Amino acid sequence: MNRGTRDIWWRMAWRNLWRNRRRTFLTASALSFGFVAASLMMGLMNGMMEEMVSNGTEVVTGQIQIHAQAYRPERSIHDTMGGREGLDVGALVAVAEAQEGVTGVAPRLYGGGLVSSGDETVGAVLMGVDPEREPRVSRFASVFVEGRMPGPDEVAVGAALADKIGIAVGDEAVLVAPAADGSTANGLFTVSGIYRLDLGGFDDSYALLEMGTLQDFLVMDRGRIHEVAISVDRVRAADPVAERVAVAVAGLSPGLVTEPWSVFLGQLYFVVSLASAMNSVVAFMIFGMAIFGVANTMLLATFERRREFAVARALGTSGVALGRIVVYEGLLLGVVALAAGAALAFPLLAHVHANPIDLSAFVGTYSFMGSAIRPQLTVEYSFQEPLVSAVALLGTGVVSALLPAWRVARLPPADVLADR
Amino acid sequence: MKKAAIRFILSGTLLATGPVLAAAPTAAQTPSEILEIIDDVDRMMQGASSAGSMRMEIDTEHWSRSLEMQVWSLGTDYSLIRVQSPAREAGTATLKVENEVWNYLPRADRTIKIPPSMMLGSWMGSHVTNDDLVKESRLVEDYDIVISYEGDRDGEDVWEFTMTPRPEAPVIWGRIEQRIRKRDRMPLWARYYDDDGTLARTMTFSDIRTMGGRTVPTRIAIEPADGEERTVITYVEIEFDVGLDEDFFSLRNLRARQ
Amino acid sequence: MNEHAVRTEDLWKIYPQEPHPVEAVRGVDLVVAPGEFVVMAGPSGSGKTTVLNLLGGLTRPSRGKVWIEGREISALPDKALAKVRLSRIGFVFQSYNLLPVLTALENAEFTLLLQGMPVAERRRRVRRLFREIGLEGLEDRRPPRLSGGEQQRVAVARAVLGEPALVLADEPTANLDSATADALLDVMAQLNRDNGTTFVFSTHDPRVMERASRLIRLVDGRVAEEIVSSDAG
Amino acid sequence: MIRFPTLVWLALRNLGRELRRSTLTAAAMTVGLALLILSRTLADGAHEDWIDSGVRLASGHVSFNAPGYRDSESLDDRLDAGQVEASLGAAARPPLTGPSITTVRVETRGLASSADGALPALIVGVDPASELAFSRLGAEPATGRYLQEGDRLHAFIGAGMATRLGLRTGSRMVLTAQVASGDIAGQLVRVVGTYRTGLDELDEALVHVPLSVARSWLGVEGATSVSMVLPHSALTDPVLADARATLEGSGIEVAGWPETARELYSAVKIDDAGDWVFHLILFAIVTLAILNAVFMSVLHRKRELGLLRSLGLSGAETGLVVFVEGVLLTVASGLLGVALGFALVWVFFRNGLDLTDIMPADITFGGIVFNPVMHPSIELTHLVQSVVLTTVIGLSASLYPAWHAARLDPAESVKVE
Repeated sequence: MNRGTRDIWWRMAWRNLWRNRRRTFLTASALSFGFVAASLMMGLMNGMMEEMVSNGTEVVTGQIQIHAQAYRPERSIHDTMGGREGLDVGALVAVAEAQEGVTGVAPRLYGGGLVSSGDETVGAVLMGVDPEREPRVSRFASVFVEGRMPGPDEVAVGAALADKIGIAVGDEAVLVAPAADGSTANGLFTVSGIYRLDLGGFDDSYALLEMGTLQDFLVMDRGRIHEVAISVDRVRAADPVAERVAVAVAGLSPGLVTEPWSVFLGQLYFVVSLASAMNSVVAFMIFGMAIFGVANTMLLATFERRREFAVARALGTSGVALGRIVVYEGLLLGVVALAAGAALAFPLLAHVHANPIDLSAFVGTYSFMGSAIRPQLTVEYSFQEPLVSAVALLGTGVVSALLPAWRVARLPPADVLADR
Repeated sequence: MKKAAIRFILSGTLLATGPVLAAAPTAAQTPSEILEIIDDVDRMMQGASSAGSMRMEIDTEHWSRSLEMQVWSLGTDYSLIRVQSPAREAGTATLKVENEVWNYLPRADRTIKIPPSMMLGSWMGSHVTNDDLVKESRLVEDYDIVISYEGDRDGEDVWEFTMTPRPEAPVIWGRIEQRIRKRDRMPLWARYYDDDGTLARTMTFSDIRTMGGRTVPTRIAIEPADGEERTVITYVEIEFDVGLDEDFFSLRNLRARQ
Repeated sequence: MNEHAVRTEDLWKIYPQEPHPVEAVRGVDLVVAPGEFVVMAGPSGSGKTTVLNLLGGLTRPSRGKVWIEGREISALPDKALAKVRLSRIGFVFQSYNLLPVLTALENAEFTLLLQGMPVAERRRRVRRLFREIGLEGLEDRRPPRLSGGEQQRVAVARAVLGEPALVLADEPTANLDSATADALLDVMAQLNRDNGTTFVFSTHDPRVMERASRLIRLVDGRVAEEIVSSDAG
Repeated sequence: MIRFPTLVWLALRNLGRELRRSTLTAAAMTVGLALLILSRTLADGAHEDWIDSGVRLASGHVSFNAPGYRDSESLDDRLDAGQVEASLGAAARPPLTGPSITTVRVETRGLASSADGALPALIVGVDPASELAFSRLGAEPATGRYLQEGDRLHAFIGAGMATRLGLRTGSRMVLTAQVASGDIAGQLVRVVGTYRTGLDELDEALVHVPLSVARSWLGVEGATSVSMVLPHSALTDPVLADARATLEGSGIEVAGWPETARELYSAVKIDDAGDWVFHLILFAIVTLAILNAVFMSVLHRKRELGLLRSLGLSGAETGLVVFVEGVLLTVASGLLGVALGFALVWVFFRNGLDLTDIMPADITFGGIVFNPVMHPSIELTHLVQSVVLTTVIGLSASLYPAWHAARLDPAESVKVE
């Protein structure tokens, strides 16, 4: 068939669509609504997931982490990056920061010890941070209820820990820890601030020190760190950035492992994947329902026009060609509905994005898999879900047209013309 | 894992008593012969005070170091240990009073009480935990002891005791074996087995000499069965019956006495 | 090369229907030579439309055979049959049956389009024919905005533009007033003369019968009478 | 005014004549309602599952504690023997009787140690029989068996702890904790069996020992908590209210699971909200489908409806015929939908919706183990809501077409086509 013939089928389908405007409007609006609903549902779901992933990765861990191969799972103080000699932290940070998509790089050092004040002593994780860089990866710096990040010879502690040992900003805290050389490190540190992440363990058993201070305390060289946490511009797309970082830092020291959050927060990743699967199910159900309505309309529309189809058959049009008109019609209906749906959905999504729906009234605060979640529904922009909805919508149009098309293709022309 | 060992170190009684048998008179199923040996030891121990100095050498996978310490003890309940060198840790001190352990931290000039959650942490980086310091597991109470061998070993007339925990004794070992030299009742080694009968730790006593007027093993090596690590404690000098009383083992002395 | 435009042999069409099957066509033998202008006449229910449908391959005979230009179409598969209709047969229906979503021009060129003719050639032919049959200027109108006569002329244009060997017209004048009907018949007669297109009509319109080169009268599905017009050739 | 039965008869005839369309429309509604029922029951089932498994490993649906215990989690804030009796009494009161499970626990934090090492532990002294039914931790031991009546120095521990401490069935372990007197005391126990929940924080920490052992070791006569698991979470509020009234002035604090398991409560609430949105959308789609179908049939039958008018029916009556059609369709497909929904529910109820193949094992979800086999739970109120909503939707979706039919111009309609 040449272009002209193809044209005429589309033209006929398109014109047929507008012969019964009310019907087309009704049907298209059902489909549009389905699209809006599916987009909104998925957007909300994505918003929730985004929130979860953000909370899961932006509070402390970052979206990418680099460790020495041997560091995990034991997290021994001795398994620093680059082994006992350590590495050039400045160079490592610079290389990581230079990668596309990286928004922050924070080196970290960990040690286990005691924090004590007065008669009270608790076990704690001593975390060495770069106060300049840390805020670009984690939230510690922004959640101080009092004071600030630690400077040299200072320590910042979580609110629950501060409560437990009765310590306030300006007080002195005793820190004791087994140092890297086997000695028992001990010292007095001024409390520079108290933070509250609202995240279980970090508020009751973490103490933050300036990197150099902790390295000295634990008798470790300046080149020795346990972890580099990296934040990226697009949280959900950390994997390719992680790959770039891995390649870039590989030359600096052997045995470095670079992992995105989908690896080191495997369960979170699973839940997010599960939610994506649920999105597809939702779309499937919504459009599955819509198929009934559209198929119904299409059946009726083709029944009304069966005489025309019979004439076309009589003139020598093949059944397949006629069926195709109906399928085109379904597709065009889908396109119209999609245009209307998109015109409705995108402003709506943008509105909810800008004005999240606050649920705190009836759920209170919410913490999920160790990450605090703001009790609000928001939507995240994403290409994938509207695309899935759009494809589902067009698919609905086509699938709905299949039965009517099949019937049209099998129309007995003489009987129809004879009204038999 | 290192419970029994520590009693020798902290109480100083190993110097007087030799074996692990700080006894209580309640033994039930242990043969009277052994109980007599234990009673002997017990009598020697009553009110025994000591003062001395020791060296602790620790070898681990990641580092090795050596500490010089002064030790005071009174019976099994009280002990005070102060680090003299290396300089970085000089003044660090540990006070044990019955079930509690305190540390003095010279840099911070503070004393802290070890919280329950940290009791299983290492003491001074050695293969000894804080919990070991307080664990007054009385072997006779917790274990049934039998003489599993008596006679000549490597030219010495020895007893070999096998201790199996009583059914309800709150101890982790499945079995402890100990060899004791008959002539002076000096321990030669103690071996600790887990529940499956696998050797978990060995304590070796050696360099048995007369020091401070008594015959004592002056070198104790503690070696976990897995790996190359070890802690070796060597007595440099020790005096007995130095006239300490309970007041000496105070928090004030922990931080002040140099 | 073919003596006959259309030939049938013992053509039967029986519609299965309770309680008694309807025998719409009962043993029709028919031969139409190329260029003939044949009219089938008969009362309602005499089987005229069914015979036309059988000739056009729109329905299959219950018994008997149909040849178009010597080719037996009653045995062809659907697809081939559609092709035959497209290239060799033109239809004109009683109720015009234009496709309402297409313009007059689009309706007329529909078969050419299906045949795959380039657009310029299609347009040229349609416009020429429209000029000839008085539809000039109505090309872009859709059927609802055309009069009955105009619609039927578009239908005739559609039927003949593909240059079929055979045009089947089922009561083409039934819905037209006399003047319009005459004009339409003139158009068809002219096409018959100029192009040698074979026409088979069904009708009970005397004006159509008058123009027949041969008149076949059907009664109860059988050929009752055949009259060959003296002035036709 | 023609008689109503005639209208119904007409409507029925119309539906029957347009069997295919009627079937399609009914199918849309039927499937919609069935999906709705299935989806709601699965969601309810999942929530009930979360709640059930969540509270069983925690403080039950309803728990009785001494004031301050829930914050301090200290042995100092415990129920004395009399208060335990009083709590048990309150738990056994009608309407609290029935298949609820009540368990008495003495709970403390301490250390679990073996020759291989030590781990912080949550040590719970339990009555084996009631605890087995309560927490179900011992229902399918990973190794060995659960605690039994008459067990003394036994412990049932997590597989994670067993691995970390090198323990097997029969292995000895020592539990160390601060006892009521303030001293630190050790307790020997032997491992009788292990469980695996998939929650690392539990599997490495939670230890069950016989209540008698915990009491004598910790020097406690009463308990730290008396907890109840109810047949259904919906009973929490009435039971809570009754228990509070009964125990007024006894110094016993009664709390429900929304307070004792806040995260779980939030998780259920938020998921519920999500479900509501989803169901509303599903309803809306069903509405549009029905509206569309009924309206189409009106448009299609303009001529016949016009004929009815010319035969003497009033506009209102014509509209009524259409409306009755909608009602009949709704009722029929509603019944079918409920039937199909229940059939689906029944299938899943028997077999469960097994997601094992598409999800990894041991997935934990907000502090509870995610059961890969989903079972529906039938909540009458939700079910009634679904049915009523669908009916309302069916009826209201028929209104516009009916109104449209009532306003048809008879002459105009007959002329069409």
